[in-house]
Amino acid sequence: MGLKADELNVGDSYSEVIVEDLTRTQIVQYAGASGDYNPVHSDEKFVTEVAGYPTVFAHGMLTMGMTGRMLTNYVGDGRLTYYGVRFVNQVWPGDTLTARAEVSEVREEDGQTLIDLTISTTNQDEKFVLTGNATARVD
Amino acid sequence: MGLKADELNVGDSYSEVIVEDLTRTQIVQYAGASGDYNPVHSDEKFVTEVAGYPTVFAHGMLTMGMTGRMLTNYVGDGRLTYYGVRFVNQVWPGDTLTARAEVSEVREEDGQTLIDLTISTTNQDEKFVLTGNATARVD
Amino acid sequence: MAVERFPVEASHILMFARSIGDSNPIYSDESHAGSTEVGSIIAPPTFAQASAQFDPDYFLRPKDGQKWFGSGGTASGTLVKDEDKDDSKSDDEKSGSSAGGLHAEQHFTYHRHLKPGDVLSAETKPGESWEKESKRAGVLKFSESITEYRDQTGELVVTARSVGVVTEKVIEQ
Amino acid sequence: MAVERFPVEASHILMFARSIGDSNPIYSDESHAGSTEVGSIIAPPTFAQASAQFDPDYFLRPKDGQKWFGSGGTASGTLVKDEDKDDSKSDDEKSGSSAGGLHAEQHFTYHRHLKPGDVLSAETKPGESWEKESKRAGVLKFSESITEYRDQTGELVVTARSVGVVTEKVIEQ
Repeated sequence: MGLKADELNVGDSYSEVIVEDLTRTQIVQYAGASGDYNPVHSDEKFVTEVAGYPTVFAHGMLTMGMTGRMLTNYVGDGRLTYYGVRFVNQVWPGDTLTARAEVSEVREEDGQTLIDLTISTTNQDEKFVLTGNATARVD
Repeated sequence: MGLKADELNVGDSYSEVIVEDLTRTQIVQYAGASGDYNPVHSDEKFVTEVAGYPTVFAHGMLTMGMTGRMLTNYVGDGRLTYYGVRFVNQVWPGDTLTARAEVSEVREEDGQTLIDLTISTTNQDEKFVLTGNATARVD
Repeated sequence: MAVERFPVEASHILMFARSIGDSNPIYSDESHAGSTEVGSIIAPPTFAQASAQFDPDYFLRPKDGQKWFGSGGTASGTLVKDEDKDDSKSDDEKSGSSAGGLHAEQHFTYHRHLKPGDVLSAETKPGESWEKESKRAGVLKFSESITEYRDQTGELVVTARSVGVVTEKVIEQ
Repeated sequence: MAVERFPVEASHILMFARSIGDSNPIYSDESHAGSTEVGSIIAPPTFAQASAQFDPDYFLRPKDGQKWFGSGGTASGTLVKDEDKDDSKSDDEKSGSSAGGLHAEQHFTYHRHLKPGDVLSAETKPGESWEKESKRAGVLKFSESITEYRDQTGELVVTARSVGVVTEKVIEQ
C-alpha cells in the first residue's frame, strides 16, 4: 500500500528513531552483509593507531540503509523511484539517530503521481549526519 | 580426486600454513558469514573492558574452518565423512597457524576404503590451538 | 536451537568460504564444480554452523527491540540502565556476561555434503553434561548438544555434536 | 568496478536487512511478500551496494595472498615488512592509508526493485571530479562514479551514483 495523493500536502512529515545506542556489533553485521570490510569500521587497533580516529565509526551506507527503513515505512514497499543522500557527519557507536522525511512536492509524471521528499537524519546532539532526497510513487 | 589407498601408509602426513598474521578483519568476515556475532570476537571495547581479555580473539569455528581447508586440500573435495576438534588454546590477531594431518589408520567399512587422520593446528609459538580427528573416503 | 528453514545458497557459501580463507573453486565456481567428481558446488565442511543465521532465537546475534550485551556508547549494552547512559564505567559493568562461555569441541558427521538448493531444518537436543577442575580456570562446566540437519526430503545430511564450557575464571591462554 | 555476476539471493537479503535493523517481512517472509502489492520478497533500497561481495577486485575486502591494510599482530598490515613483524609502532606506520577516503554521497535511481532470483551485472564508469577548500579538512578532492545494474535480460534495474572524497586531514566530526 502506498500513500494516497489526495491525503498528502507539501510540508507533511514523518520521522522514526532508526537506531538507539548504535552498537559496534551492528557495524560488524553491516560489514559482513555489505562486503565493505574497511577496517575503519571494525578494527579498533587500526582506526585508533593508524587512521587517527578516536574509535571505529559506522559506514555511511549503514546510516543510509537505516534511514531507508524510515522511508519505506512511510512510502510503502517497492515505491521508491529515487533515493540519494550526502553523508555530512560521522556516526559513532552509542549514537541514537532519528530520520525524518518531509513532502516537498506532489506531482504527476508519465501518468504516475509522485512525491518528492526532503530527508534528514540527526544524532542525539541534533547534529545532521545525513541529508538527502527521495521520490516515491503514491496512489 | 581422492587419495589412493594403495599409496597411503599410516604415519603419512600433510601440513599447510592456514593463516599468516591473522587480521581482525578476517575475524569480522567470519562473524558476518557464520552469524556468530559474539562481541568477544569483534568488539574491542567490550572484550577489554567487560569480558577481561587483552583484545578480540578468533572464533574457535574460524580455526576449525581454516583447518578444514588443509583437510580438504589433502583428502579431496566431498571426501570427509567425519571431522571433529577440540579448541585447546585461543587464537589471536597476528597469529600464524599451521595445520597438520597424519594418517592413523587405513581401513575398510561397508565396502569403502576409509582413512582416519589425527589433526593438529599450532601457532607461531608451536603451541597447539586445535586438536582433532577426521575420517575420509579414499580411492 | 531449532531452525525451521536453513536455505543453503551460493552467495552465502561464497562468503563463508572466503571468511575461512578458502579460495577452492569447488565453493564458488559452478562450471569448475560441475567438472569434478563432486558434480556441483558444495559447502565447506564447517558450513552447517552458519545455520545460526536462520535461528530466530540465536543468542549471539542482536535482535530487534532487545538490548545487546556488546558495546555501544558504553562498554556493555546489558548493564547500563536507559536513564543512565554515559561513558563512566563501574565495577558492576565489569561483571558483565561474556555470553555464556566458550566453545570447547565441535564434531561433524557427514552423511552427504551440503550444496546450494538444499533447504535444511535442524533440531538440537541436549547431550551429556559434566564438570572438571582446572588450576588455570577453576571449575569447568561442560555441556554437549547434538544437532541433526535434514534436507527438504527429511534425509539426515549432517550430524553435529557441540561441547560448550563455562569457566569460573577468564582464560587468557 | 565491474561485477560480472551478482546473484541476488534470499539469505543475503535477510542478512542485509537485519544489519540495517529492518525487520520488515517484505525482506524475509515469502508468504507475506506474496500477499502484498509487490508480490515477492524484494531487497532493501540500498542493497545494490552489496554487489561489492561479487566484485573480485573490491579493494575493501582482504584477498587471498595479498597483504591487508588492517591490523593483525601490528596496527597496520600494509606498512610492516615481513622480516620486521613486531608490536612496536613507528611514525611510519601512523602514516598508513585509511583506504582512499570517505564516502560523501550516494544516489540510487530505481527502475525496479531487486528480488531473489535476479542475476545482475554491474558496470561502473567515472563521472565528474572536483575540488573544494575546507577549513576543517584542507583540500577536499571529490570524484564521482556511475554504476549501472542490469538483470539477466539486460534490463537496466538500478542506476547508482557515488561520490567519494579524499581529505588532507582526518575529520573527527
